[in-house]
Amino acid sequence: MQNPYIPIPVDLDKIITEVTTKDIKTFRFTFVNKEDEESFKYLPGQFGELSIFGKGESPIGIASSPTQPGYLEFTVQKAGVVTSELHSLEEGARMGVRGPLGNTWPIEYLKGKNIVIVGGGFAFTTLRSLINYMLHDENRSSFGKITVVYGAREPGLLIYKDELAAWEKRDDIDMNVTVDKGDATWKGREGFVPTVCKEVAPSSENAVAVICGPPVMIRFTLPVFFELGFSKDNIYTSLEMRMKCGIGKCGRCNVGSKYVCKDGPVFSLAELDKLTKEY
Amino acid sequence: MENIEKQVREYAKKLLADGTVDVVVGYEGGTLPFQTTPCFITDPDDAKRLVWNRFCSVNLAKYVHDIIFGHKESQKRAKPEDRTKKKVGVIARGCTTRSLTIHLQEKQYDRDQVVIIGVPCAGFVANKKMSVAVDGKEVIACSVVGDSLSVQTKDGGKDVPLKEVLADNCLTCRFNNPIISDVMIGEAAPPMPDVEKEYEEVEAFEALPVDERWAYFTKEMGKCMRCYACRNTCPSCYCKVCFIEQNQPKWVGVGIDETDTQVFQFMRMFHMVGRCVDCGSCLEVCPMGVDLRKFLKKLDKDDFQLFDHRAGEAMESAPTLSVHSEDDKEAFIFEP
Amino acid sequence: MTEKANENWEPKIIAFVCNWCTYAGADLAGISRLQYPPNVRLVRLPCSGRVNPFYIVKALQEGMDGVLVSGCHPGECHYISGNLSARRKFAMLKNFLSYVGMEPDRVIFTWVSASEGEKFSQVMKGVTDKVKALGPAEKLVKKL
Amino acid sequence: MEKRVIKKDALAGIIKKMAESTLVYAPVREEDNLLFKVLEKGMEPLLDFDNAKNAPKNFFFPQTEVMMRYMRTERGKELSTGEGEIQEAVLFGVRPCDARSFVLLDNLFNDPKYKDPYYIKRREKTTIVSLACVHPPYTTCFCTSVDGHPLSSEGADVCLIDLGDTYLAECVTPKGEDLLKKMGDLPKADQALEAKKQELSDAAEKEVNGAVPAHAIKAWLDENFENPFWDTIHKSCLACGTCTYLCPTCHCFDITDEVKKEDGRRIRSWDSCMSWLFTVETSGHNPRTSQKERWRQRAMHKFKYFVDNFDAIACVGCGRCVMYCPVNIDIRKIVTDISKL
Repeated sequence: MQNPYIPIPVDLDKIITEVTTKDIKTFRFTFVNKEDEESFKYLPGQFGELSIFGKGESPIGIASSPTQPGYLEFTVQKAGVVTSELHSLEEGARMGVRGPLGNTWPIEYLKGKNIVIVGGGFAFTTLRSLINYMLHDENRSSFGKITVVYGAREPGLLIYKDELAAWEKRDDIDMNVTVDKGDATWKGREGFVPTVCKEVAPSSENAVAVICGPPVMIRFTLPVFFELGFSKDNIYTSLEMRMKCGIGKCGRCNVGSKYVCKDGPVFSLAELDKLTKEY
Repeated sequence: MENIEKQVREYAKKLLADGTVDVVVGYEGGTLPFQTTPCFITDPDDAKRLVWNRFCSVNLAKYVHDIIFGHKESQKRAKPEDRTKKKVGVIARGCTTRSLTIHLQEKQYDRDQVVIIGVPCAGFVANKKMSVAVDGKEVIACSVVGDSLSVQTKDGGKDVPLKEVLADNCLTCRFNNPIISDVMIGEAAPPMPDVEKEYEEVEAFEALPVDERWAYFTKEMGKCMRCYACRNTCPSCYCKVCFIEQNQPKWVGVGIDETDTQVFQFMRMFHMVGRCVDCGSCLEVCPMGVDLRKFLKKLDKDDFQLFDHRAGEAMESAPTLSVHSEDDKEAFIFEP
Repeated sequence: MTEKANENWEPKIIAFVCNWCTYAGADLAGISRLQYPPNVRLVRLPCSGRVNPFYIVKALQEGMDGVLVSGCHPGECHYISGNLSARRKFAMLKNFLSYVGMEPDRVIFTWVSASEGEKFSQVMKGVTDKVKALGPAEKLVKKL
Repeated sequence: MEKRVIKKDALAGIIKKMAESTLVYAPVREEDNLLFKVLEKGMEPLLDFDNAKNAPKNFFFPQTEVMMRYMRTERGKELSTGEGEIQEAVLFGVRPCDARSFVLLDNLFNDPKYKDPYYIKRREKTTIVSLACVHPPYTTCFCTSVDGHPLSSEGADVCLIDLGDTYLAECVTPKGEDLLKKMGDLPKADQALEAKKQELSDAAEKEVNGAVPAHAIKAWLDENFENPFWDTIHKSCLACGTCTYLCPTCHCFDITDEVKKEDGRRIRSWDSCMSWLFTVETSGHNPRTSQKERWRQRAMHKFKYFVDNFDAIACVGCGRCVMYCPVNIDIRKIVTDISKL
């Protein structure tokens, strides 16, 4: 019997500092055993439990895309015991990861549709995975128009800057990067995410919106999308809860009868409406 | 006692009706024959639910603190000028008033936020002792008749002298009448029988060889299942985040490792220096029957013998560890 | 127990010392080239009043064979009365620890001033001897 | 399945003999507590008892359990061992309500997608001998209200029924049959005993005191996540873990790491939804802000969420939470009150 609690050994291959405050970094892991790499089959939207022996585990969304084989990336903010320890590690350190856990962005459902991606701040990680997945040569033709609205408080807090720049250059994705307040070097858009969404006004025709960000952003963005004609079935988001086991046993991350770790974290608004408001 | 119950109800009703307090914390009958359960009366007409009898065990001061702090928390987002204070009425025996005194000394809330309905106390029936008296059988019915407790089990009835089933802390209680109160219901209760024997148990334990003491401590703490009922019912344990729950740094493991439990219990008890009023709540709520009093009483004894202080004995008597004196005894200091 | 049988066993002792008196006293002992056993590891804190009783209990749980707390003599505290409140705490703690069955000499309190280099080395000797006589700590020690 | 007869005075001997070669977990008296414990040499198994204070779930799902151990290596900390070897064992003296709890817990720990190896391995290696309640032990028993029965053999491998001077031993599973064979050459039960059992069964069912409308409240729970009723039950709650730790079906746990020098271990320990820490996130946000939400979670989990997920109520009616709640919060009363809304 396979033990779902035992982490897969990985090596910390590369650390990328994402923001000027230095408390968000992207960690790239490579698998110690080749067979683990093959069996770790995931899709955008899923998460893994990063495991540091002696400190514990922390559930983090997978930021890399399955179209980027050979490694896994997680973008992590320094916050608690495990993430602080992770931030103090150096390249080459060995640790563990459990996963892939949870459900995925509804890839099959998204196929053939126009996609609107809305991200705020540091919650852009699994959205980045999704974008890279859709932009991959083999997949791009399966999806229609891709519109991205991504915002952060200030330019220094935008993550994946190199990738954002590369996507800007492409003509098969409509990028709208915004900051609440720019600085001397910022030449891009200024304004809050909901406002920018209103300006960009993506058509709801055959479209699905995928939204991930801080609760305030989501609260103000949703009305914009309703106005644009998006139905609750066509808006997806991802929930966060305190988790331990990641496989629906330890009993703490339930919202109603659903466990966020096992039945989520991705839910459509229609599904969320059926759940209790306890998150 | 019935008379006291009647007066308590009347007074509580009056306090609620004229708006002096928002809520009265008292006891009401439970679903089990030997249990009462804390209740929170807000409607004057519900005051008739209040009871006062030998089964009122849990120290209600804990709830006074909880209610006031819960309310404070809910006011955080309100404008300063819109904030209101919660006023709580509480049925309080001697030990409850000692706990309230500690809260007041430690500036947890203002004196005008609590209306103390003082009641005389002749001790409550300890569940554990009652259970032992009937050999662990389920108690189907019980009542106090004169000086004895009449207990019914499946195997029949039994009369047990009250003295045998009253909580140990009650038998040696020095403060069975309220220390402070806004109104005193009924006549002051006579002193409890074993006041002068209050440290006998501790002295006997002190006389044991060190390894026997350790063996007893280990055995008792081995029963603990870390449910934290003792901590949660204790009026003096009101920290918002207890050391058990801190994780940066993490003081104690969460499992039932023998030493983790010992460290948890030891440190929780040590936090009771000069603050344990010997109300017996922690013993009463412990589902596993850990003998905590054996240890807590030692703190009480040392506190009295070294610093001439008894927890919550009077508003003017400052908590032991919040004050100091140049001439505190220091026989324990090592001089090479 | 296997450790106890070992004649070469040396106790591990942790000392929480105050910055202003005992730590300076240790410095003086060092400068004066006074000899004392190397079993004691010093942890410098601002004041003996800063010593949370938890540090002591936790050190015992982590397997220290002895714990020493040392600060300024009463009346000489840099913070006026830090050591006086410490004294009350420790009086209760020491009694309570031994009441639950801990060997009284596992946890030792003393005062050493900045000028008492000689006393510092004697305290170190005294504490090491006392703990050595008790043997390795077993009570309260967490085993994984 | 097989039915045999065991002489009453022989049973204790049989169990003691069994304990010499296998691990036997049975109720024993420890000072004033009656607890499930490993039967050690010289310990007398109890045959005439009400029920143990702790639930036997302990045995498959211990309060604290080592999940894995690790060591410091040059690369950092690496896994050294997984879970340890599990011994063959017999769990003796389980009441039918508690035996049923294993059937409920199997739903969760033996879920087809993620299996819990710690629980399952112990479960597979253990034979459960239950002791039917010919007389339901407590007035707080309500097994019949939650699909149980005082003489039910559900969840057991062997079910013993006290017929006066003998026990009727019913094999429920092949595992139980094997165990019974090991007990020696026991006479087969005849028809008369069968009839007597039926008689006792009917009588015992009537003896179960309370009827709790546990099934009737599901529809209300489905609709009333927000309801003033939830404000009425939690106020006296101490937020201790007594009800959840003594409950045979509560399964929530916490995973923590412990380190000492070079070695470390990852353990899982019971956790309780009654604690504020249970759901608080690193950011400080807590979806369940007060005891009200925590109590709602407990009631909902037992009578709605578990029903939604596994089509069974997560309560076996043992009455432990009723008897041992320090402030007498009574789940029977809560359920009854809800049914009247």
